[in-house]
Amino acid sequence: MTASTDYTAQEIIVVAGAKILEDNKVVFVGTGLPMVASLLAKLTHAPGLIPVFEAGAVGPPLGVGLPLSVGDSKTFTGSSYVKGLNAAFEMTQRGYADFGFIGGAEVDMYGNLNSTMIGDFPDGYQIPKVRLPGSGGASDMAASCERTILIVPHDKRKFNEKLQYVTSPGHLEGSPNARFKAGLQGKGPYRVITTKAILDFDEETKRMRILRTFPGETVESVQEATGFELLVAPDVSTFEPPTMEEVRMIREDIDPHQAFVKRG
Amino acid sequence: MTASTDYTAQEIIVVAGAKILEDNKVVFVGTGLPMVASLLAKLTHAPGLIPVFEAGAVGPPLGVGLPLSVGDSKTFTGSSYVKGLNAAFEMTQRGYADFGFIGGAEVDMYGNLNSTMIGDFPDGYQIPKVRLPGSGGASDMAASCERTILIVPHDKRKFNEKLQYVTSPGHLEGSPNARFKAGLQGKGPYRVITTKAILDFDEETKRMRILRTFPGETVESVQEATGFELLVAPDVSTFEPPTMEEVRMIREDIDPHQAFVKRG
Amino acid sequence: MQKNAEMYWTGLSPDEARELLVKKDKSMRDKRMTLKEAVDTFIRDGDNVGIGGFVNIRQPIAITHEMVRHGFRDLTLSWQSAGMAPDYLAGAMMIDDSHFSIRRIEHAYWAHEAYGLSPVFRYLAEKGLLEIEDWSNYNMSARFKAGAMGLPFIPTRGPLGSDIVKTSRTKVIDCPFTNRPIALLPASNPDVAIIHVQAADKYGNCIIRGTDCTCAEIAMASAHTILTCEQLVSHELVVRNPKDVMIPFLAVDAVIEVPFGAYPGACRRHYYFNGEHIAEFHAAVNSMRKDGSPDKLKAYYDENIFGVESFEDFIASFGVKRLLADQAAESLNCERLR
Amino acid sequence: MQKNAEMYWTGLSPDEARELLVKKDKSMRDKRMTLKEAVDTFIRDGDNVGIGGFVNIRQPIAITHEMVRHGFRDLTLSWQSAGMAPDYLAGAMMIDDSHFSIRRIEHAYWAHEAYGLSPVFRYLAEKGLLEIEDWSNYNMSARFKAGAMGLPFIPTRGPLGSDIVKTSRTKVIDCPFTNRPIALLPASNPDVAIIHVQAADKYGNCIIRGTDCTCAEIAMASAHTILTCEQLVSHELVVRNPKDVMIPFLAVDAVIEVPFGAYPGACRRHYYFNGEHIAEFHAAVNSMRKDGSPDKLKAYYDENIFGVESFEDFIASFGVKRLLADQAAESLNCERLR
Repeated sequence: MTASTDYTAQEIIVVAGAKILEDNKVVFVGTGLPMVASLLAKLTHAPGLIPVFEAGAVGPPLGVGLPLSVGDSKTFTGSSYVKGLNAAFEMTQRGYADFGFIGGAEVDMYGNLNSTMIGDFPDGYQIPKVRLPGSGGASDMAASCERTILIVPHDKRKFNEKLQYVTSPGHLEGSPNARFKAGLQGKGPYRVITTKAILDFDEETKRMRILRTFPGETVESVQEATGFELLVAPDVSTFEPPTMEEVRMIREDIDPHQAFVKRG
Repeated sequence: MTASTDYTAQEIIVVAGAKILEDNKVVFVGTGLPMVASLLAKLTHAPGLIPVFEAGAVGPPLGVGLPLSVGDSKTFTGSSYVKGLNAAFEMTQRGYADFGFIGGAEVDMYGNLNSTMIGDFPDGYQIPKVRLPGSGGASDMAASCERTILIVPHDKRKFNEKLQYVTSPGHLEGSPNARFKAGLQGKGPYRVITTKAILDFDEETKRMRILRTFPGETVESVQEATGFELLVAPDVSTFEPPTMEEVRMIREDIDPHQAFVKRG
Repeated sequence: MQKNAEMYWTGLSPDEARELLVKKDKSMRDKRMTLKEAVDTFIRDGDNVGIGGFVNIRQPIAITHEMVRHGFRDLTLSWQSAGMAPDYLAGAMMIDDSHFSIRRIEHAYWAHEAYGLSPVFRYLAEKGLLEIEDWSNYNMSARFKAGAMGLPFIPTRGPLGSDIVKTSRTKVIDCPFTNRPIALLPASNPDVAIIHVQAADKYGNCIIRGTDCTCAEIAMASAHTILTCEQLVSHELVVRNPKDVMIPFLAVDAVIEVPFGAYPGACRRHYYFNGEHIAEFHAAVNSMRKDGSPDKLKAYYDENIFGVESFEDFIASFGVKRLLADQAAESLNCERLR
Repeated sequence: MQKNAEMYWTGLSPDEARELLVKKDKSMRDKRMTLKEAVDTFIRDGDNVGIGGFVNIRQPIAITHEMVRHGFRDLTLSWQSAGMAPDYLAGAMMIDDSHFSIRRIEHAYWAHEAYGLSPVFRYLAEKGLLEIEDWSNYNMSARFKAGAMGLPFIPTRGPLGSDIVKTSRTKVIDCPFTNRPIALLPASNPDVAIIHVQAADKYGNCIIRGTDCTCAEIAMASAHTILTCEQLVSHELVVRNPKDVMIPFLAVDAVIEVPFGAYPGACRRHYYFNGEHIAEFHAAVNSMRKDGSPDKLKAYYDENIFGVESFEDFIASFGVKRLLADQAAESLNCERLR
């Protein structure tokens, strides 16, 4: 497979996200890049992947193309089961979702995410500096999917020691068994995909750890762009660049109108 | 309308039950005689009656005949809405059922009902003298329908000071606001239809009260067949016997196979 | 009796139920097998078995016959309202409790509506041979729903004010929002669900006609689900309208096409009740209730369950005319072109 | 902010909601009326309005236009995820808060997925003009469900471990069955639900295509429901398969046939998104965000909402070609013979 030489940051995120997904597993798909990644996975190594969309669709083949919304008509056609939001989240709370795929504007070293507000919390909660869309289903996915995959663009202001608002719980404050004690389900954050690297979490301390760096990045450059100290996995390697075929599929087959993967 | 001269005890119960039901109201219909009474009401003075069956059917026209079960295929055809048991009871808990129609093997002066066991309670709960079918939906209807109509064959052993088991709560121990304080919804028991009379409940004391006697019965004969002291409404009158047409409808149109209204 | 009011999990605890589901293979794969294979594979002695349908509507009768042939010990049975399914299981206990035994039931109603009381229930309960936990229909439905939602409990109004509170594991709390009492019911997560439906694909996606009863909740609450269907059809046909699918393949482990699988009970679009046969079975039970002799009941089981190769033989014994008549009766309930 | 964490009912309390439903005329009667009549009759200043659909799927856009024409003060708006419906309502507040004002929102997400953030939400929130209670999608859906079930609260896992617990009326208790923490969410019982669906009969029984979103729960939780539909059809057609009915007539108060009632959002089987128009509206909002001048936004409202007789005129303004194109785009999503 020939490596692409003109892939974008979003495209490598999509490819990395797709590769983390395993065939025949259930993935609860958040809106945006996770939809593109899930479709790429389904069209490549994971044809038996079972996507679940929070508006209700379970297991659609996605043969009619990339949805523009997790409630899109395209998620419905050919699905094995569709009710509404309650049913989708009830299934997740029951344990049906092996993976949850969520994004955020800010992440801390334990994989807690903020997609609610930038500003002074709690005093400025009602008058934020920047008002973000809000949790959507992210907080529920974080609470109940078995493992979560986080997507956050790599930037010192987004990788913070302390979040301004915790929308979606990760490993909380990292203490042993913290999620279970808090009443949460599932093992919590599993991977973080950024514009620079793929990270995981140390088994013991639950702290974020560099697992693979993207082409052109080093452990140092990734740490440099991070607002807290990262751990480093023993065998950090470079994530291979997307292949030309993967990039072609994203650009031509999956997201030709650049609904989520912008080229410009 | 010519009065029938050969109606049975079950037939007068059915007619009395039908007459209590009001047009355009929602009635949550228990199995057995309530089904016959609801169908008679719908075919006579209450064409707009909206029956709800606990297995899930809401508002069936019942044009395909008398159901033999509250989950019967006949409850489904032409219904306005059908899910399952949870949905039907959730609607009831929400306040959609104006009337609930329930029976029991034993009733006390506050309209509490037993349909669970005859025997020594609590010690003999696991080895009852007579094991009855159990609550079914009666306990839920009693807890959440706005008003309940009770059907109990009149017999001293069935009208007891103290129930052996409270399956379906009525006015509890009769204290003011007792139902509300217990977390229950609705106004509780509204009418009791027996083989001898129609009874209601005193506004103040919540005690059972003779409202109308069936033909051939008197206040005395009804009290005689009751294991506790009944109150007597100020203007007790005799309930008119079923008409020949009502009896014909029950026998020929509604329950020709004597599924619930036995003749023999 | 006191025991009932204490808390313990009679099937899976919520955390166990979650753990089993997390570890489960959820792939969309061919799950067709024989009834015997399904019962052998997914039911164990001591299991809590959740029973689908409602009274004699869409009860999983064929599965109960296979369970009786197999033999199980110390089962817990859970349902809201049931008729012939527990009758068949518990009748087997009446004739030989070393081959088949039920330790406990959690239910709202065990009888037959128009077809009378259950003489099986009366026999076993009045001799104290079953541990009983009474609930209401909504209570049991909501308990399965809580299990299907991954919750440890669900709040309800019923059974407030009733003795069900005393004889069950209900906990009554003061609502932290209104300060009025509210009941909390523990979730039910059975080890295995047994469910009969009208149509399914080989993956387990299925269509239920008429009332859904509590079937989806029971299946999704349980660790495993055995599903029989009147008609096994293509995946494409089942998902033509995905909203017709009432239980997704994810919640199903075994799919078996069994025409008349709820007979002598009724199944919408397929057949109406055979009340005579229900009465015939009850007559055999009542004969034992009367004089203690299991002969007639044993004869019923030998002829209809132990003495047949499969459920198909049981159904065939009714003869074509009787089955056609029960199909015709149902077709009056839901007239449509075929 | 502290206020948020204290308990109070922002719509109806559970007991008020029950009382209103008990007193309501539940008969199956003709509920057709004009949008104007429906909005005049069922919405009042200060009401808590529950909004159906999900982001820009099946949002009740025609109803929001009519609400804007009417003018309301001090509304509370409740939804899980929404786009153009609150955008239109809140945009009216941006240009003239004496004509239209929103006091409070209870929501999980206000943005447009592929069509970006909501500049309306950013404008009002970042100026502190709205009282906000953040929840998650499941939280809001479950709160409506609790309201629809006649319960004061419902337990969930999310929002445990998040700051949603601190900024909302969630109460965390130790589960009396497992001793682990569990969240209790107060029910939401709005005063009025606004819902758009594909098909309905004149009584309000309706069929929803594609995801049900949380529409049935919102309708059944609310004291009143205004329902618009793409297609008004006979009762017989709607109940041909009663299980297709997603909201029963009992929960509906007004039925209005409004083709393109969710446009420029999407509606399964009818039309796909008009993303360009969403962007055009947002450009007008952003112009005010940038320089404070409401001129462009006012022009948008004057042209599309205040200056038209009815929603039909707004739709007609798109022209036949554009509407046919959006219908054609949707027909690719669900190919079928017409």
